[in-house]
Amino acid sequence: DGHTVSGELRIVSDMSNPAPRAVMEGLVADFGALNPDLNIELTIVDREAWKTQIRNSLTADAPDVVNWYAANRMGPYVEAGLFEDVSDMYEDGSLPGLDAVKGAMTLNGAQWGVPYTFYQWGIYYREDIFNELGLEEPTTMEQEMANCQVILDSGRKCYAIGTKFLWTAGGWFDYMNMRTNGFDFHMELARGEVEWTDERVVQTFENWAALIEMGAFIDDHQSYSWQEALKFMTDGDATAYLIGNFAVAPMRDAGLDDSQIDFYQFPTIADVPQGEDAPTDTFHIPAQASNKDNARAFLAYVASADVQTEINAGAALGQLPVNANSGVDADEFLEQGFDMLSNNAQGGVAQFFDRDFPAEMASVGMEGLQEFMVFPENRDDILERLEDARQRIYQ
Amino acid sequence: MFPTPLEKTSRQWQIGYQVLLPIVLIIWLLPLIAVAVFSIKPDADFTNGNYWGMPSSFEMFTNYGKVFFESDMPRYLLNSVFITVPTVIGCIVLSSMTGFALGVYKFRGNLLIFFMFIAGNFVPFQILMVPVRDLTLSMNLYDTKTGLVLFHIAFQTGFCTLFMRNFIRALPFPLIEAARVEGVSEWRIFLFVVLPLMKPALAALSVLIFTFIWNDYFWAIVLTQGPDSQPVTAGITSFNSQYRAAYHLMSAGSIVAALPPVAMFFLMQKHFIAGLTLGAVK
Amino acid sequence: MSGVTLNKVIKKYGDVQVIHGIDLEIKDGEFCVFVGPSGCGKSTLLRMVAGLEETTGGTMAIGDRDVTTMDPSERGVAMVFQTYALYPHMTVKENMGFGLKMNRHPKKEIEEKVAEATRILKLEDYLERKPAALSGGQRQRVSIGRAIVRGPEVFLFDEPLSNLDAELRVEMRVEIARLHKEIGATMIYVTHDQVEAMTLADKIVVLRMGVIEQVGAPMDLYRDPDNKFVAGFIGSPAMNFMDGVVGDGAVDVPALKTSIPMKIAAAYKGKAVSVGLRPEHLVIDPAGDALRVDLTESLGGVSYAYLVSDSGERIVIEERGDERVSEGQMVGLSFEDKRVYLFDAETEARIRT
Amino acid sequence: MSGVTLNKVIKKYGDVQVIHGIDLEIKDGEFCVFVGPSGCGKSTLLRMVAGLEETTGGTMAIGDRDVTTMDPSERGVAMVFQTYALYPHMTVKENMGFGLKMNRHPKKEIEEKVAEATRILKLEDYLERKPAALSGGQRQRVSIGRAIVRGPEVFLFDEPLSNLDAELRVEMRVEIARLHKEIGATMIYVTHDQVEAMTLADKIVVLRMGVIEQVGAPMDLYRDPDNKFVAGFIGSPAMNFMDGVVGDGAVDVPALKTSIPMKIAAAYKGKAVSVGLRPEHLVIDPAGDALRVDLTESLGGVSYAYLVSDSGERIVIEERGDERVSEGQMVGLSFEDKRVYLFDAETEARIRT
Amino acid sequence: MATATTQRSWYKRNEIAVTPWLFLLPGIVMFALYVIFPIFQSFWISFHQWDGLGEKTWVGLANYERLLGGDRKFETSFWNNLRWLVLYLLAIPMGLFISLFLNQKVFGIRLYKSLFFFPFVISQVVVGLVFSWFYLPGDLGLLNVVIGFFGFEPVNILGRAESATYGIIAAGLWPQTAYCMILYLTGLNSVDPEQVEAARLDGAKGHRMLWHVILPQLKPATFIAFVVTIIGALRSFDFIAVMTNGGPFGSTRVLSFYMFEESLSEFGFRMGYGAAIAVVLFFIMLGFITYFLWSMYQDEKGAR
Ligand SMILES: Nc1ncnc2c1ncn2[C@@H]1O[C@H](COP(=O)(O)OP(=O)(O)OP(=O)(O)O)[C@@H](O)[C@H]1O
Ligand SMILES: Nc1ncnc2c1ncn2[C@@H]1O[C@H](COP(=O)(O)OP(=O)(O)OP(=O)(O)O)[C@@H](O)[C@H]1O
Ligand SMILES: [Mg+2]
Ligand SMILES: [Mg+2]
Repeated sequence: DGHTVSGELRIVSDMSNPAPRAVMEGLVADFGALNPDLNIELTIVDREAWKTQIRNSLTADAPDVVNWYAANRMGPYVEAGLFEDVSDMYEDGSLPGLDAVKGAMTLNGAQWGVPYTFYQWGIYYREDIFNELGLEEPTTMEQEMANCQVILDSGRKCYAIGTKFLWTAGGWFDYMNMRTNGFDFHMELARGEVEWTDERVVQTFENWAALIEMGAFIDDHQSYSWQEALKFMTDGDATAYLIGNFAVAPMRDAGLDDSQIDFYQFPTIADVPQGEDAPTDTFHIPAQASNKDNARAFLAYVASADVQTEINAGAALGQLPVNANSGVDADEFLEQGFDMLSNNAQGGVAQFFDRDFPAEMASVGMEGLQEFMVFPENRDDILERLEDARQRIYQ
Repeated sequence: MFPTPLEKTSRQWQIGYQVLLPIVLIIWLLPLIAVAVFSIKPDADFTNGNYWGMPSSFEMFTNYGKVFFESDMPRYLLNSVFITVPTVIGCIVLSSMTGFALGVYKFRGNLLIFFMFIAGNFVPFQILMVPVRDLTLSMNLYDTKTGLVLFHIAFQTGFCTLFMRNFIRALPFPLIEAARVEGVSEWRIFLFVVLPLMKPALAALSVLIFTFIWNDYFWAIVLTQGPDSQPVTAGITSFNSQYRAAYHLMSAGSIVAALPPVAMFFLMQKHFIAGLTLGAVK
Repeated sequence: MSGVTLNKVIKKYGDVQVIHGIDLEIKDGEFCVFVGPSGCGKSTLLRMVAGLEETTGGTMAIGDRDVTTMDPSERGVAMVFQTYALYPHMTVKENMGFGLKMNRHPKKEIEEKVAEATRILKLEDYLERKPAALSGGQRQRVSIGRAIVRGPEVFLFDEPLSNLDAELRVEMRVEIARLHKEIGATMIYVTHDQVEAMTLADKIVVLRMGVIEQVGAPMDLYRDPDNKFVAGFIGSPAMNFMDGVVGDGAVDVPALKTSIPMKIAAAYKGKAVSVGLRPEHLVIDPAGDALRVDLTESLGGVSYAYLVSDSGERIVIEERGDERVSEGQMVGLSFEDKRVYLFDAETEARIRT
Repeated sequence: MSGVTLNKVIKKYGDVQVIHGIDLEIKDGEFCVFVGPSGCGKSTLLRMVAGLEETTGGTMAIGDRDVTTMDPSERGVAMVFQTYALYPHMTVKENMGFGLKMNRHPKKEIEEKVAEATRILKLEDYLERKPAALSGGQRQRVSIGRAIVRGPEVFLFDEPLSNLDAELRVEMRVEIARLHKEIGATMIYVTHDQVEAMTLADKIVVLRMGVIEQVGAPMDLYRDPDNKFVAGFIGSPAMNFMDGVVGDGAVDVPALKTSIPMKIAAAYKGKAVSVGLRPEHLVIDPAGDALRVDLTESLGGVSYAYLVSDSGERIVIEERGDERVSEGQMVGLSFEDKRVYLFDAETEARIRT
Repeated sequence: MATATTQRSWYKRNEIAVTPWLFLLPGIVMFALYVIFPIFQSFWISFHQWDGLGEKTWVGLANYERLLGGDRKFETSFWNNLRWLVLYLLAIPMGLFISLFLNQKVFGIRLYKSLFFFPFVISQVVVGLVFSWFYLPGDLGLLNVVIGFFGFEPVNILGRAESATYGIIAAGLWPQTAYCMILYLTGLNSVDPEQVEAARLDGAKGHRMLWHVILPQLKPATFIAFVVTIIGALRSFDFIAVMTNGGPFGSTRVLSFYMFEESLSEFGFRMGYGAAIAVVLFFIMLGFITYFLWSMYQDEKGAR
């Protein structure tokens, strides 16, 4: 873009899984090629570890660009004044095509970063096994459960999941709750406006318990990370996986081709406006960064339509671009996802359990959810605990 | 000697013992052996469910090559070296001085200061975590190897002082008196009489501290982040999330991370064990 | 010029007083030996002279200099320790030269002095060895060499031979005597070995519980002890003591069923005394029957007989020659009257006649 | 009934043989002492009797029982160690009763036996103390008590007194002698202390390099040694040896500038011999001039003079009485001819005349 | 000559009194800065509410009230800590047992001893990883393969709340046992051989010899083993972080881990509350520290 920048640029990225890592490294290489005088230092840290490290990183010897997540999850750092206000970029037109996602980046009336990708959640399944058993993609929970029974009878499990790091259980809860009580109710719960012991929440858990009790989920999921649990799907021991689109790349890596995997939207339960999870990942400039101009240039570059198209392509991140002017790659999952989010999420788009709920609530909550998935009979006890936490945290 | 020396026992037990020994060893090291075998297996063995059988092919070079050339492990290893070596030197210097002061001189408060070092060494270090992290931040040393080194030196000084002081105590005191009668100044007594005699203690302590610091994980994640300054113990966790479920690579990585202290142990075994038993405590 | 003078010297550890005001004059070139039972304060006194222990009270001079508060290194003393205290990481040569080197003497001077000491002690062959490669006697010799090199006015020895075995001890004892003759410096020597004290000393200082009991030349102490303690302490086997009562111009000794004619001041008449007789001055009188032979021990040329009186008092005698008593036999004793020592039973002081 | 009989006993450590076929008969109730230079195999032999070392060859009997391959605890022996080997965590009482307790004797019996041993050794006041709170002599007494309690047929002692200081050593020596008299058991005792060997033993066994040099009663060894080694080993100070040549009915001793008339088998004529004379049998002849007095040491009742001959041979003499030679003086020696021992210079065997 | 004393410099005159303090200075400064002060700072922080960034808010004892007034995570952690303390002590008899087994002089025994000691040298992180693979559920984990060989059903040690903590403790026992083993091996080396012989003459054999004669002599080794094991048990952070991250359902938390979680983890940064946990842990440890110092003091009194 016409003018280049020079000097230093230090980036800390959490894109540590193999595919994202390659994308990030490519991104830096390309940006560096455009700005030959710029000295870019890229550090990639473990994605899980980054969640605990970002706070330190922002306060001590802050880099110029960091990765994080949209929505509530930005809260603590915005409140603490650790993120740079980048509203100017949205105003001065250096971020064309981002108007639609501006909302997810807004807190306290200002914008605090730029998104670079988002991705749909939904049920990824083994198309070949469905065909073998003569199953169709279900649209309602009744169908889903009927399918599941057939699968179970064939000696397989319905769903792979790995809850060792807890958050995958949050995905199931998001969907069960949004399908049972609707998007708005889910958000009320996230904002602490509803008691966890509320009848409606209990209903969500009951619906979920039905699946658990029929043995739909793989055993010992509390011992696996989501990656480790993928093995059950690739081995054919489980037929489906409620997960984000980022899982497609490792599935392909594990040797499944597109004729073996497919995707459908989470089935309906009650007649409520459906919401979808579509977490947005972002770039931010720490308030204490020393090369903010260079950082702004990088943010603008990352958000630009072409770059968005490129990095979200099926061969790269395999996710959805945030820029309205970008093209969605001709990938069956991206196309289906894009279509689902554009046309079939009447209720609204949620970020994800751990991004919509405040940090401490999310932490207590996900631990409860994990326990529930193993011991559904502990439901009341768990809910009481969550309610206690809610009362303390939101006060 | 107890139990009864083998040569004085029955023939059957002698043979039985010789047979039993390797068997027990293998059982004892089973988890490690498994990991070693993992680390030379090909990827395919894991996808095919051949977890515990013989490796279908030996992929030592591929696996370890990946660790060394396609990951941050070499950087982490190097960090560990740059953290461990200065710490060992610092600890030795500080504690041979404190140990000398506490071991040789009688003065009011001697025992009190000595006990302070010991007590400090035994506190659950979690209680130090937040203040030390703040201190490090405020000195602009957060996420630097220096910050980690300084803390390690300070904390290990407690243990090292205990060790050195007890060692110096056991030296024959007339040596120091002889030097005093000869008109040698206290500094020179330290440098020329005591320090040379402490060589075994220095060696033992170096090896011991090397292992402790190399294996430290807690402080590494409290005071550092990222491959710029984190040591290999922390590095291995991020290496593992990079290769999640790729057991052959994780195993190779773990073995690489564990190797230096193990090598140290085998080379300096005598000193290491002397250190453990002399200094008595971690 | 470099005698040692102690003047009312006192030492306290906290509240415990271990040296109770000692006055002592050691002449230049004298060989002075401190003896006394364990814990009597020999080492403490020596270490105070060395400056390794502070002096609580009194003063101390070496030659003309008051050294009471001086540092050890300034006193012009050298000390030889019981455990040798050689620096194990240095060679014999380095050990001997260390003090001079630390005090920045020129290399040449060090070399010369070490060579001189080496010659005196015949250590030429061991100069490059470490102490670990030396025998006990050689080590002790090196530690003496280290003292010599400093050319001190006063040598201090704290039981230097007690870590050696019997044979070596004899050898080193002779060596130290020779050394003293050769360099003629003042020497203070602590021991609890009878033989060392008797053979080495010009002057023996007998200490008990931080107090001097007697000072004198070895044979003077042997022949003319001031009190029962010294009499019993010097001489081996120890002097026999028997209860006695002063009678008319004689002392009755019930144990011997005899009475020893003696001129004693009238004031003592009727008083209880302790009668001392050395084993080597007693001769068996086969005709007597006062004592029963309880046990005999023959060492070849000499044998000891342990006798018991009717009243249960035990007496040791030394026998030479080929005729010896046998156990169970009843015997009497004969001795020259001039060999008898008398001590006040209460104060233990010698009653000179 | 409980003598000890060794029959061609051999001990090898790997390829190194340290005991070379020993035959020995120790009678019931006898006190037998093993002496010999360090490393000669005394301890090894004793420990073989105890069963603590295996016997490589030969057999060993206690009383009538062949014990060669028996366990230590079955042999009916008890051992007293140099380092006492008391169990530091048990009281004196527990230490003494431990062996019986291990062999499941009834409590009452243990109590009685401990009480008996306590009485014999006068340990009543220390029964509840731990070893750390005892003096060296008391510890040794406890360890003897522990042996007594077991009522063994044979007591074994391995240098039991060498960790004690001189005074205590004498005291404990007498104690052991008394004990032997009182309980009358067979005892085997290892020492390298002359005095202990001479005074305690009924029978002394002199060992050298794993071989018996001579066996006999103490005074027999002193008076009638079989060879130069035994002659030099028994007696203190050691026998003087001078070179001599057998002449006509006499032996020429150049060092003494004299010739000793003697009846010797003709076969020896012209042969080199070693002439032995004990220090206590030599008397100064002030008229002579064969020897120079190099050094004298006076210990009170006795003094030693170290003489040197023209040819450099050194001779020690013992002087009694009040007249003593002084250093530097030239003297001669006189002695009774019957006090002279002759040894073959080559084989070192005694030449009896 | 008499004036010589007064001419000496102040330092020279007071050399022996001053030198120790000069030697101690750097060590004490470092130690005070990084260890002693922080302990008090933690006490201070525990009376506040603080997110580690902004201002601290004084809340008095509120953190402690919440902690001790029914915080279920705290209760779990506390009981787990007790489990660690008690079960970790098993390392001592196990170490003793192995050391007795290895205390022989046969060919290659030195190598055997060092191989047995191996686990202690390896970082706890690696040991944790190795064991979490060892425990993998289904037929993935070696443990299940082995017990399957004996006909048992596969178990999921780390996945069950009832067994996870024990699984981690077992992993921890592995290196700790090795440690105790070495301590006992050196202890056995210094057992007075004459005492053993005396006992043999006294007819003590086997376990009776062990109990009555050997063990009492191993008391110093046992004491050290006890101290290091207790400290190890209370510091058990690495294993938990690596093996279960506190799960499943928070059942493997211990105080040190909980403290870290509250203070510095992803959803944490409640420094005050974390500090309060650390203070409680400190007080538990204080008991042991006091005991240790006390027994050291007893030793010191006897020494010079
Ligand atoms: N540092 C000290 N503190 C307190 N008392 C001490 C100290 N050093 C020595 N003593 C006491 O002073 C007394 C004299 O001790 P010293 O060592 O001089 O005796 P000694 O005559 O050398 O005995 P030994 O022959 O056993 O060496 C003893 O009673 C001893 O207990
Ligand atoms: N375990 C062993 N292995 C090899 N050689 C040994 C062993 N024990 C003893 N010896 C050798 O056996 C010989 C006799 O040893 P022993 O201990 O019986 O001597 P000793 O007469 O008791 O000597 P000391 O008077 O020094 O105690 C010595 O040469 C010694 O080196
Ligand atoms: Mg002394
Ligand atoms: Mg021996």
